[in-house]
Amino acid sequence: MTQLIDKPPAKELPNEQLIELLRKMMLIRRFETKAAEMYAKQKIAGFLHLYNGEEAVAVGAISALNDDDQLLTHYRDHGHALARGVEPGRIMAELFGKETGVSGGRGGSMHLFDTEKSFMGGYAIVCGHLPLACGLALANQRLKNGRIVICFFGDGAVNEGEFHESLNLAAVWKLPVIFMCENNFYGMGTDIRRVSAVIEIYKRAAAYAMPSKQVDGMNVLEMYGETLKAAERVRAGEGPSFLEAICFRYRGHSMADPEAYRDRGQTERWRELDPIITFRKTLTEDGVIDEGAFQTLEAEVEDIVNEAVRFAEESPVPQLEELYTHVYKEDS
Amino acid sequence: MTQLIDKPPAKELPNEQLIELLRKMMLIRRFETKAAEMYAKQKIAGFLHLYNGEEAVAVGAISALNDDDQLLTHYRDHGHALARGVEPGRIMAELFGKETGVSGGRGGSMHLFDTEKSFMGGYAIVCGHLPLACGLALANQRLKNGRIVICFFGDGAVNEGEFHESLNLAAVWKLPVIFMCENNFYGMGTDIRRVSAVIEIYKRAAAYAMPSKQVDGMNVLEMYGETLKAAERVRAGEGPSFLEAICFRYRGHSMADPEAYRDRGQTERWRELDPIITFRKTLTEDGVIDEGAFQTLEAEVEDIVNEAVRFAEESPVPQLEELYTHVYKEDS
Amino acid sequence: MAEMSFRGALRLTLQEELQADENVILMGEDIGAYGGSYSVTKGLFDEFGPERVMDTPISESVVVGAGIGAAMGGLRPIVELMTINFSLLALDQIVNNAAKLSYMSAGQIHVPMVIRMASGAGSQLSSQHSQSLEGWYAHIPGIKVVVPYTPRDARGLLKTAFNEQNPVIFIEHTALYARKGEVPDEDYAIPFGQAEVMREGADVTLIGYSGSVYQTLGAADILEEAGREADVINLRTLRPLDVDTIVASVRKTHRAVVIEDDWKFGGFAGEIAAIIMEEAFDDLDGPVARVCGADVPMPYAKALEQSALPNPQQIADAALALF
Amino acid sequence: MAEMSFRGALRLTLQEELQADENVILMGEDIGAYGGSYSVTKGLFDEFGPERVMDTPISESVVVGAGIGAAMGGLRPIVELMTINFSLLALDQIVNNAAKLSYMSAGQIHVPMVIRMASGAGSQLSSQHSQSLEGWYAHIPGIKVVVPYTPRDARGLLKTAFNEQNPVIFIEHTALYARKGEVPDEDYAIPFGQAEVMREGADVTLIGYSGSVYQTLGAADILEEAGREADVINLRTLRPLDVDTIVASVRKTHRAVVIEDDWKFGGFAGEIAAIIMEEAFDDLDGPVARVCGADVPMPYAKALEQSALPNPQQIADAALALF
Ligand SMILES: Cc1ncc(C[n+]2csc(CCOP(=O)(O)OP(=O)(O)O)c2C)c(N)n1
Ligand SMILES: Cc1ncc(C[n+]2csc(CCOP(=O)(O)OP(=O)(O)O)c2C)c(N)n1
Ligand SMILES: [Mg+2]
Ligand SMILES: [Mg+2]
Repeated sequence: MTQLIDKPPAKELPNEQLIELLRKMMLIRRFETKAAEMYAKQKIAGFLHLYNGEEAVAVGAISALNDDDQLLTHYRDHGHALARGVEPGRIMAELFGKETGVSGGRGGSMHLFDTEKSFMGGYAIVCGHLPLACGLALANQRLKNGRIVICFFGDGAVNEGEFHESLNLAAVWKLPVIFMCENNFYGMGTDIRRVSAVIEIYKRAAAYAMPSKQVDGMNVLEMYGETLKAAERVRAGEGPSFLEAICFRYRGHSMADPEAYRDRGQTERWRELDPIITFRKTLTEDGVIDEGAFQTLEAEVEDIVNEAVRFAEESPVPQLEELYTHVYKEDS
Repeated sequence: MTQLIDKPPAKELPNEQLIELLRKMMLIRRFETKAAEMYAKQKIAGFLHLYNGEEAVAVGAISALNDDDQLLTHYRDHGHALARGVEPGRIMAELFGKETGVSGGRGGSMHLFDTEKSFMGGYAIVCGHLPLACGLALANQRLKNGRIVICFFGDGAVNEGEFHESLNLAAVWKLPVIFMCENNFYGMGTDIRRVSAVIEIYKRAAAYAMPSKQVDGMNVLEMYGETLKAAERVRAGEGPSFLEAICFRYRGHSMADPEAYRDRGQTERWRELDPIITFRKTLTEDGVIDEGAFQTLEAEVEDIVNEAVRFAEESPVPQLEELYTHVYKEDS
Repeated sequence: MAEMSFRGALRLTLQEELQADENVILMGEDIGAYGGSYSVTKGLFDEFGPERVMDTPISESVVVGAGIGAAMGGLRPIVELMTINFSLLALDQIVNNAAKLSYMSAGQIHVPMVIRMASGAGSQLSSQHSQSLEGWYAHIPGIKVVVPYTPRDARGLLKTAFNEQNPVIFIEHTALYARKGEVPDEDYAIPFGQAEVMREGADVTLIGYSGSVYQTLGAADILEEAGREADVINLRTLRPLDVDTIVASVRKTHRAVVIEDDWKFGGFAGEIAAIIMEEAFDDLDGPVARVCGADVPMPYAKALEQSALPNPQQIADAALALF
Repeated sequence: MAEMSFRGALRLTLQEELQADENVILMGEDIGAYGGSYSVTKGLFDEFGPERVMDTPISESVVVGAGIGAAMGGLRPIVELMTINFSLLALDQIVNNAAKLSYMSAGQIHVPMVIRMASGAGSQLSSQHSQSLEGWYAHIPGIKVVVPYTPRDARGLLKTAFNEQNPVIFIEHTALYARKGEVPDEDYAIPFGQAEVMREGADVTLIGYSGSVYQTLGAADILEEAGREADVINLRTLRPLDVDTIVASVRKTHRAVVIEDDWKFGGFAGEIAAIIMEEAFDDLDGPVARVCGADVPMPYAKALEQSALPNPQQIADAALALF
């Protein structure tokens, strides 16, 4: 049955949970940086989209939800998977294309899946997963299982037709889903101002009479708190909610992107708001952690990530005989 | 070159133009009723969607535009074609599937085309023509030819993804296009309240920062006046405009629809607002027409429609040898 | 055996499944209050209410996508897409999500859903409403494609679709809805991948599916008059395809004609022809012939439309040309 | 003759056309400031500005639809759809508007536009980003489908596309972009419907297009070592298809193998095989063989992906099996 742990409001989070938020962000940052290294070493291929700079969005939002609330996201999905507690080793193994990867090496970076963790996948067709989020929410609504759905997507996805269709359907059917837009101001190399008639994305939810709000995506506590509030409304049956998290990706769109379309200075300015540095500062000022505790965390995530790489390295590749397995589910 | 006849505001319309508005509405009504008869006699086949009750929308809006402003509409397209001055005989011939039809008998009721009249077509994929309207408007903008585009569609079309994509693109590129939504409260048998999160459709344009307004679609002068204002803004380069015309179709969605989903009383109440009856009343009260003049108009449209049927009847069907003609334009 | 229309056979089966399992839901445009644009779901809205028979906005993509999500979440959605023409708007959901989720999640996710859609031409609906694109669906690994011809097929195959763990595209030719036929009284299901030989003959194999089986049977009559006996195969499903039945027949007759409403060039008939060649080359007395729709957007005018569709005489002529 | 990459040949041609006619516009996602996701349009934004090289929102359907409308209105739009995978979102516009407008308006409207898209697999992009659906486009009457292999093809066929009065789908295999080849210095255009025989041989006909010509040529090398000489045909366009060149070769060699990256079942290779059978049945010594992509959503893992794609050895083996 549903596990409905009460989540405390942001202000009442106990110290260990505050530290856990920091630790998760640090894990994501370290993981992503390591993934970039592994890409350079050609251990990882295909497209690789890193989450550096956006850690607070996934960690704050996902920590505010129950473990069995379903989560869907786009191709930039490592951060969400790690925030949900998917095993780092199995994520890295997926990037390496190994049989032990979360998707058996079939999906790769853009298609992490771990249904045991209610991590319902990373999707590579921009906006193509929003309709699925509606359907999962419909199932939860019917099955009355108390679960809600959170769906992450970017500012670029907002201009797809499916965004509109999904928000309308969710609103009409009062589906229990949170739409979480990660507004990092760019869809690949395109500045949002050049392609969106209304750049304050949360305002677009008004076209569906959906409650919506802009949130500071560089602030993990704000992400946590606002997601918690949205989740309460959604879980209470009041229908879908929309959140726009303002954030920034430090790296190029994918590893192939030389970022010719924007100047370094912009990224530097955002780095001053770095979610990990600022949250560490807050926790230090509030006496929750000290330098030693931080070093311990750093060592810990370093170990986890190194162990993930070792696991990935040592894992076997999929067997060629398995090429046709999973095209269909055989009748049971 | 572009013909830029100055259109007077609604209040200053000379009598002959007022009478012309009435005459066009009467022509559409008579034409549609005759088409229904011809359908019953199996002279017309396929789907037939009638415009009865909505005459003021097409006539008011289209009369406010220049003859070379391009017009696109959906499958319920006879009214728009007649309002634009497409020959009734060639429309009827199209419904009869004759070679002399506006689309050579290839298109049928849902696909009237008359490019000489800048009537750029009726389209049968709900919302599929909105993107084309954007493209035509883009061409006009680039060619600086002073032409604008008007695009008609229904309340049901608003929930398609292409609605969203088109409005956003038009707004971002400031395209010279008027989006004219005919809100007759039903998409086939589905009440707008059951499928649209926000039923005041004009409000949805706010998601694209697009000027928009609700208009009385039963009032031909209001349709004329508001379209004229929108056209002025659009022609001046201020970008797209949105109008929501409140109206009602008296008949079923198509000839196949028994209208089991709504009660007759609703239609009867709308009939009291009938655009032809009320406008005739206004013109009579204002001394613009008298009973005799009205009778003359009636006789006139009766003749036109009968002549249209005769023309259609007597026209030849397309030659079977022509089956492959027009699949491609041969290189010139 | 009861006589029943194709439409009635579908409706009865939907009704039974709605009764049997409360997780079965129907979703689609105008399937509820309106009764379905081809009346297949008529009465079900009244019987099961708006929570089970869900009218949707005109938003094909999210309707299919929500069906996929609902299936992932434990429901058994049956999505009606009104017609195959509109399914193009949902094709990304079908191709990139429904068909691939099992594979790309390495079997963690399954999508047990049925997507129903009307297909075919013949009633002067013109080019945007007259397509027969079932061959496209047959091309996609990860889904199954069902093309019933008789009311018995309709019921038996829909039953099987309900028991599938994979996404099923269920195609209903509009010309069949009103046609009647015998349907067994007892519970039965027709497995996917089993074609039906509708008529036996030693001289030539005629292969059709969905609506085109009708014209094919007509051709067999003409051939009989001409002294030639035809095996007429109703494929019933395109993916999986019953290659064994096709090949066994061709080994017997040495001649084959494939019939399809869809455009010939690049259509599914070419696949069948190619398979026959691969599997039974030495048994063939001549090339496998194809009688398909003309390669044109469908015209409205009646005579033009008719001339663009396969007819019995054409099929018979193609068969006779093989002798 | 200049040596030039496939990408460079495309870029040069786009640049020339932009220079030659101010009504030529480029539209697409990230083709401007970003330089194009495969760098084909790099530099054009700087040279021609945002009004000629238009970055669009991520809205495939309206981008293609606006291209159609712009063509109707007198511009010459070249729309880039980034990849064929995303083109599914615009398929309704292509199938129901671009391809049909001329016919359903009885020739009043034409849609002179080019839709460019990258296609193909091989760089571990997994299932949603690795499709080769050009066969689907080839199935649609009203459009033309271009599948260049060499840089020379790319430039010559794109030139022709610019002179077309009909919508053209222009497919660029991602594995080709960086490949170099000779491109004539003088102005030239390659007409649609003219395949190129890349290599001549009397023993077997190998038919490929787009990226797969590379593997096909590799197979011809293997065959040569085995003492068999192959005709290698690069189709260049799928619609129109150069049936004459294919058939002439098969009449000479009596054996044929069709190679395609796309899924085999229901794919375009079946059409080619069926046409060969129809046109040259008596010349065939055995069935036309097909070597195609495996019928699976494309896996990410390198070895799995490679095993799902046609390779030279497989093609050579299929050819040798015909002797
Ligand atoms: C339908 C579709 N169109 C285009 C692409 C190519 N593409 C991949 S990511 C991307 C940008 C998306 O930007 P955004 O939604 O803002 O997410 P971000 O990458 O910034 O996190 C594009 C255009 C795609 N994958 N799918
Ligand atoms: C993409 C698509 N989906 C569904 C249909 C079937 N259909 C035709 S008209 C219609 C209702 C449209 O309603 P609305 O836009 O309100 O226009 P109205 O008929 O009321 O004028 C539907 C669902 C279609 N033609 N195209
Ligand atoms: Mg972004
Ligand atoms: Mg309506």
